[in-house]
Amino acid sequence: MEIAFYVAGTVALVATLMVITRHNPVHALLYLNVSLLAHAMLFYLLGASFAALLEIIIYAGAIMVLFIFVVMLLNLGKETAEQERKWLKPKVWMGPTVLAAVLFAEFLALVLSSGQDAYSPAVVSPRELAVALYREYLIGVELAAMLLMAAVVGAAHIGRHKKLVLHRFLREEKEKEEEKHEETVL
Amino acid sequence: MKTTVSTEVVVLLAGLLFALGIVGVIIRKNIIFMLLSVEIMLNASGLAFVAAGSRWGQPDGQVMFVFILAMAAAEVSIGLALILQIYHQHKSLDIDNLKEMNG
Amino acid sequence: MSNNDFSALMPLMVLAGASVLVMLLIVARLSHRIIQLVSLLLFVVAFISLLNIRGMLPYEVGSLFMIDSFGAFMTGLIIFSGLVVNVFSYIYFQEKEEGPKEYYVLLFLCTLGACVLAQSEHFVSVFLGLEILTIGLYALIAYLRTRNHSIEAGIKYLVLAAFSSAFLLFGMALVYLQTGTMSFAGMAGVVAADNVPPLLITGLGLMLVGLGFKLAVVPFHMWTADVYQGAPVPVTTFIATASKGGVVAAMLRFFIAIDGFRSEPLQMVMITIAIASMVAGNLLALRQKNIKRLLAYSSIAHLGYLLVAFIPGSAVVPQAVSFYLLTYFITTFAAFGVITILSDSESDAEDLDRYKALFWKHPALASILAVAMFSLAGIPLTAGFTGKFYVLTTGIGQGFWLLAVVLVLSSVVGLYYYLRVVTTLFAGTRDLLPDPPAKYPVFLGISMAVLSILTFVLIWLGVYPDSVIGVVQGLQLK
Amino acid sequence: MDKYLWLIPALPLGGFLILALAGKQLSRSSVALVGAGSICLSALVTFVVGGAFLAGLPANAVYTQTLWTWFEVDAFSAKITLSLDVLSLVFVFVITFIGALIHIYSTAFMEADRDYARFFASMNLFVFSMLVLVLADNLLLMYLGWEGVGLCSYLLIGFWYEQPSNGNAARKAFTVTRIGDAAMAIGLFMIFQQAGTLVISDIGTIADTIWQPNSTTVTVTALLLLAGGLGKSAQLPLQTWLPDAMAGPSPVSALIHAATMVTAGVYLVARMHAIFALSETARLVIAVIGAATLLLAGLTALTQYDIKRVLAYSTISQIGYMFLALGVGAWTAAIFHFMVHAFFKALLFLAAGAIIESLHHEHNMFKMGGLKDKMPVVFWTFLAGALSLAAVPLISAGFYSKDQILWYSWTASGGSPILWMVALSGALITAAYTTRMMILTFWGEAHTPVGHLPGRRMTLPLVVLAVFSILAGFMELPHNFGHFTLFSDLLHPVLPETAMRAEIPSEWLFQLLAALATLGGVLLGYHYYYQQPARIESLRRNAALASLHRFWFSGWGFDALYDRLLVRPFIFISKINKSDVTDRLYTGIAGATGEMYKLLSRTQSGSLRWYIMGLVVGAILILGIQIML
Amino acid sequence: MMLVLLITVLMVGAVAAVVAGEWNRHLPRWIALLASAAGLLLVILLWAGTSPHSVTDGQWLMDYRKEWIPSFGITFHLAVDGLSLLLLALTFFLGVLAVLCSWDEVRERTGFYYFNLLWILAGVAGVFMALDMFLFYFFWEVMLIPMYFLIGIWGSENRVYAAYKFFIFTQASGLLMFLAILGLYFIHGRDTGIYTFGYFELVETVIPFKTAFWLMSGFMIAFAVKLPVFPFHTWLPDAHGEAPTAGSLILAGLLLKTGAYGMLRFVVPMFPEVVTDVAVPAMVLGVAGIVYGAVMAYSQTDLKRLVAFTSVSHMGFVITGIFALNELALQGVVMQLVTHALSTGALFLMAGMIKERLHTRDIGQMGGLWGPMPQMGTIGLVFAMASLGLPGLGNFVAEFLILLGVFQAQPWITVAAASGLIFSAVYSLRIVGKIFLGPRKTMEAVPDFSFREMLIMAVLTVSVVWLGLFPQPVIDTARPAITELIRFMDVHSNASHHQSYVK
Repeated sequence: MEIAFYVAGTVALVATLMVITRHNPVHALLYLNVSLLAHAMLFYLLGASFAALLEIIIYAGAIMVLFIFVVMLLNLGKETAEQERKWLKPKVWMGPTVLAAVLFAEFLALVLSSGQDAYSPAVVSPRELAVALYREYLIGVELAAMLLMAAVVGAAHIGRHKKLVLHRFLREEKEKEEEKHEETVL
Repeated sequence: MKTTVSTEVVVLLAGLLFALGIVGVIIRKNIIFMLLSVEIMLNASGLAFVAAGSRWGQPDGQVMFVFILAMAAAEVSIGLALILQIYHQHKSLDIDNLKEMNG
Repeated sequence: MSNNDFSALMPLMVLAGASVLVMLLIVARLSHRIIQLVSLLLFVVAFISLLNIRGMLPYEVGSLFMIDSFGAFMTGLIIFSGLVVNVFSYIYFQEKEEGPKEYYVLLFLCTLGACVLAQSEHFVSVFLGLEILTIGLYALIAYLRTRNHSIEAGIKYLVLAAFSSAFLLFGMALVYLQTGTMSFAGMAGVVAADNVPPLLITGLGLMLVGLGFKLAVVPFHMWTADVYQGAPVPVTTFIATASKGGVVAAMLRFFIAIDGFRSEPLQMVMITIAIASMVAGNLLALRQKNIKRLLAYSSIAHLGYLLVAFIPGSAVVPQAVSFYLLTYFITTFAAFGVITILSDSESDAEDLDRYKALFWKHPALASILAVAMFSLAGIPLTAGFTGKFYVLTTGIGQGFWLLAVVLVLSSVVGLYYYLRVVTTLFAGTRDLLPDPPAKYPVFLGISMAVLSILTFVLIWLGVYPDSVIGVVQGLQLK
Repeated sequence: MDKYLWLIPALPLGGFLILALAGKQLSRSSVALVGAGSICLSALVTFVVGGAFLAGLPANAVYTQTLWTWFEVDAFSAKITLSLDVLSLVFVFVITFIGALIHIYSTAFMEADRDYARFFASMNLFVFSMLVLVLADNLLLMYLGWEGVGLCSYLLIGFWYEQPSNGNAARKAFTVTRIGDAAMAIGLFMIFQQAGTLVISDIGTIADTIWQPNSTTVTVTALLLLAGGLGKSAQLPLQTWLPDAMAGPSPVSALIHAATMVTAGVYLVARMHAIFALSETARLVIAVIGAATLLLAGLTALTQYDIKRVLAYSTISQIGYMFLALGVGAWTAAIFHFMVHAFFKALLFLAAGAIIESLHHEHNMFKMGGLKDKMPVVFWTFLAGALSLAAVPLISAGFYSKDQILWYSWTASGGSPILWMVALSGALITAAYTTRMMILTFWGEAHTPVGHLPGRRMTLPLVVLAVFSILAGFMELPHNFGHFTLFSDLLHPVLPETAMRAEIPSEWLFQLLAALATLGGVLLGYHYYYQQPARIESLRRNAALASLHRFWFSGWGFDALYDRLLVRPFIFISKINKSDVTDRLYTGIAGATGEMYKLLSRTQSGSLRWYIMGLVVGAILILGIQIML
Repeated sequence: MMLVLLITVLMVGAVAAVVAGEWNRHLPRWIALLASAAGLLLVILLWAGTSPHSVTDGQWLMDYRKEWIPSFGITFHLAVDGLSLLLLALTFFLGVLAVLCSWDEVRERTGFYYFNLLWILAGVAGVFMALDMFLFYFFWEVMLIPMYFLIGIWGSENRVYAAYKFFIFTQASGLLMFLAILGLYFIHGRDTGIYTFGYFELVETVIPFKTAFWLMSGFMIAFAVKLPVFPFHTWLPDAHGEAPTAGSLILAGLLLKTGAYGMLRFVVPMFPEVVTDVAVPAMVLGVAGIVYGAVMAYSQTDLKRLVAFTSVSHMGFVITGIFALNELALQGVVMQLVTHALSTGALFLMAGMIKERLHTRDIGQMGGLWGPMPQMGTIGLVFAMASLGLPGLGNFVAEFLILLGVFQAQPWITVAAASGLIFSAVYSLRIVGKIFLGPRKTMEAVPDFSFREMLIMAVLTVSVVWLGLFPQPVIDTARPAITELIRFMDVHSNASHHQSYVK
């Protein structure tokens, strides 16, 4: 079954590569979903079936939907794609890519020098996981709840729309713009 | 369904994904892409954890993955809220517009 | 979970419960004033509940938490930070924000996260603590969401923090892959062997990236100034103190557990980071005109100093670190407290030019700020000096002369900008800053009282630090 | 009577203190009374104490009186101790006696001056310092007096301070003499290091035991002391200050720059003869310097217009004689010449002062003339001084003292024909310029109308000094000429006999030659300035002679030389470095720090992308370090 | 207890002054006068109570010790020997004068002004008494901040720059000293197991030569900057030039002395071998300072800068004398410390008084002031003469002893140092010449000394003359400390010599 592993790995890599190179956010998101599915496959092959499940349901399902929702909400389509296209010149991505490559090379060097053996992944059943979660890591789960609460409160506050308090310099401009708008409407 | 996996390969795969994420964060102009790329990195870490858990046959790796998932969700929610605000104020999600503070 | 577990975790539970309680109060549409006072009370309760567990230290809760005297001390320090920040927050947010109430929920959660960090002895708790702290901070930094700077700081912090968290996680994963355990105690047994495998080293290195980001040490420091500037002043205070304190505590616990001091590459990395932080931090602040940014850069340098006490790995390290953090916290509170009080609804009091002649207008506030600056500069008679003294003795005691010399020389550079602030306070006769809002006499009174107490402690620690040193010397890591 | 010794310096000191603290409140007459009276009293005490001393000349020939211990550290001890022996008595006598006369003269001379009290305060302080100098029993106390007189000289040269040139002259005098003083101080250190004491009599006793004759140490020590003497006594190469010092009032020139202070060098060498006796080299240096100075200053005097400058150069020249005498070992001859010189030179200065004042502050001799009849008292007394200066044979004191020096310059053990030749030509030159001065001033046409004539308070001192200028010479008559040696006998307990060479030519011949030289000089002066003044003009048209004249007139170009060599470089260095070049180092460091700030703050660009890049680079560095280690 | 009182009286006075300044502008100066005068009285009592002749064994006259931070072996240890006593007397004496000379000069923010003034004095007094290295460093720094304020708030035009420069120079060097102190602390602790900052314990530490060299360098840099030794002097002209009169007085009179005191008290006894080894270079630096300071002084046109550079020159004598390491020179050094404080202090006071009258420090704009101000002229002359080392005034005794002592050690260096005698004449006379002599430049009415000014100057004049003629009491007071130092040096260098012989 190693072959499945390598295939899934390759798919994940290629899809990820596509994610970071797509100009259109929606395309990128779709590729990311592919990548996440490949991840789920990898998880499954590594014996973590529950994780694979979560990956699909929460990551690919919930979180990605959130992204798409925002993209749609803000109507980020062609404009963004255009902007990214203009931007993503070799001059721009060369440097960071080299940097990342160097980092990876170092990582490679370190990992290869450690001489790990191959192993057969042990299957960890959801049950085992649940036991661990609710016994050993119970406080962790509670803390995760606090974490989510922080996120909810925070997102609620930040995302809340209030009337925009503009700086006094900007206020005039805005008024002008509005006037203009009215003119065009009329 | 016995698979034999070389630890190195898994780690390197995760590392490669991680590196791709890094590249994505740096080269992208749109904040949404940056967030996406960060998600890739987190996912790569998750992969590493799951692999490590399976290497030792423990549930701990997956437990950590669950927490990572929670954290990613939390982060994305706040991040997207922020993005909405930014878009609201700047009418653009270009990260290069956000350079007001420097020096 | 036994009763003991409960009481040991009581401070954390109070903090967590407080956040929920405050949320309920918000739902009940209570006024900002009441919420503020209640949360103040809750902080006090948390602090008292911490005092309550003194007798049972050290105490291990599950595999996630180790509450020893060092952890308790750091927890106390963090809760105290939350308390002080809370005191300074009322006027500031009342002036600026229509919805100031959720702030308190987030403050409690952040404090909780930092406390978790201070007591954790497991990757999971470290990670969760860190993330609670960080997620809370995202929201807090961008709390004044209608301000461009606030939003900008928020997104910068968010992307960078998530980015660095990924590093931290990846590092943890590698460590876990190598050791097969995520608890520090378990790792201690595995790592004790003399040859440290490269994978572990790599993992530690990647973790350092994540932790270094949180500590804002060079070269992971670049966010600091922007975030300090963009965040509301009380939040900046919190970032400067509690969030760093928690990370330092966790890091120290981890390093002591795996005896990371003995690893030559790690030591080398830390020394490089320390030197770079001390030098770059002080240089960056040299001509900075924005006092919030200036303090940000100064914090980079101070974390560099802290590493000087951290690196030697001797038995006195926990004492030195906790003492230094104590002095640094108090100094930072004093400095940011003054800035908070002087901020108005339009903008924060961050432009240094506006501080001209403050001494002649508000001698008390200016004196406090001046004392704080002297303390940051490490001038005797202030806590900063004793703190630096402790750090230097720790470094030199183990023969780290290079670090000590760099510390001394870079703090000379530091002198220049601290003095610049002080000079500004005394320069000229113009007064550009508004009066502290007189609308809230009670809260202003409380703020001033707290500031005065802090200043007093600042000087007391500088003149007669022995009692506190005695306390600190009793601190132990299990 | 020795217990009253302290009164001699104390009286002038008292006068100084009264005048300095209360001078403004006192009336002019009381200022004069205090100022002159204190010195007169001091002179009186000198007569009494000195008389008693001479009458009952004790075996050890010294009166000492310890007032208090100045300071004692480790082995070093300096006491405020006065000691009187014959040598110091001679000096004390000259100082107080001539000082008293000059003070009396000054009460009239300075009458019109605004700062009457300041003048007398300074003069009294000077007399006090000078007395301390000569009465000091140890070298450190002597140094106190030594510097004290320097200070007073400074104050008095710059007395009329509003004129910038006066201030400059004063500064120059102080600075130049200070150069010598610094060397002398080093000499003191050497003496203390070797002898372990600075008490003069002790040094004298143990000198033989601690120093090898003619050893380098003793020569160096002697030369360092000598340097101090050269500065104070305006001898080559430190002579340049004295002519400028004439900026001070005439009584000052008379007292300080003729009679007393400038001879301090002579006193010092005579006082420390025990050291100088041990070093032939040092003595040779003294003699050569003396000879060179007397010749050089004499030739310069020949060219000056300003009457006081003529006298100043003549003073330098005459002190040159004294040094010559000291150098050849004729100790008493030097002191004798000092005393005689003090009388006639003080006289000449005071008379010149009287003339200058009468002629409305006209210093130029060429604008004087014809004063013989208009100011008879001044003329006659001036003539007496001039005779003595020119050393007119038989009738002038100067002849006796100078003749002795001429004689010893060949015959004393340190003497040589060359020195004698120089001294002899010096005598000729002296006579020539003295004649020139006399003729230009008193004969010929009057160029400037005479104002009021000097009063009795001014003429009386002139007369007294004139008498002494003529008669003092008879205290000591040449060996072949009565062999009356009252003065040297008196001094012999203190100063050693002059050692003579084995073969001594006939003394008569020398006296004859000396007399001829004097007369020749007088004739020269008479010829060129009285008989044929036109020939001077023709000489002056000769280009070579004219430039020689210019050269001599400028004091042999020493001022210009020092200006180029020392003063201007010093000023140049200090001016270019006004802002302190070492500060550049620190401003450089500060500047570099500032540059680094600029560089680093550029990394804080505000760009998130850039920050992330920083993070990645940090990760690369960490992993890199780990790979390397 | 008396020693603690000395410091507390100043500190209490300082706080009282700042409080009183809130409601009355003139009260602070009276409080300051009272506090400093009380301190002076205490010192005089102390001096009278312990006549130096009564101390035959041991140099210490008084001792106060209390635990301070026992966890680090830090004690609050004050003690006084003859040397400290002299410098303490000087501190309070100049303190009183400093208050008096600020009497009318400072009109704004008087409370805070006198607070700073007294606080500096407290720091200086502490430095002269502290016998715990930590405490010493503590006091060393305590005196900086108020001085910084004094210059930075009440100084003249370029005050901020000067204040920075002063602070950063002294603080930077002070920190290096602190490192050295810590090094010493650990070496001693490791050798003996007793971790302490106590002077008497640390002085006995045996340090390997190379380490000792570095540690000594740490100490020396701090003291050399404070003294100041060429080429660390460049802060001084700025600080002296810009400071208010009292600030210059205290800087020149006291703060510079702390450097010399530190060398005498700490550097020499703690590192005897190294000191012997570096004596010649140090003396050469001293001579360089003598000459360089003098040349610089000559070129200055700003009166206060000029006087400041004369300080550099005079302090060159001090370091030369210290490293001569014999009793003569050391006594001379002590004497120089005292007399320089008086003479240079007086010159600074005079500069301040002239500035009050003419509103300039440029000597190019002065001249001919003797006419309208004969009293100031006379006094000015006296102190110019003191500065050039005229016998009969205190400075002469000092310089003579130093040179005499140095000659025993290094004749050639003395020869070079003696050139200072000439240069000092050059610049001192320039001061007199430019200010008092020559034609008058300004026609402003310049009143002569007021009674208060006359009082200050008269006291200084009498002191400097007294020291010139009767210096023995000072010498006797300092003697036990100096002889002890010499004895200590001898013992240690013999020991080390012996050691190397054995090797």
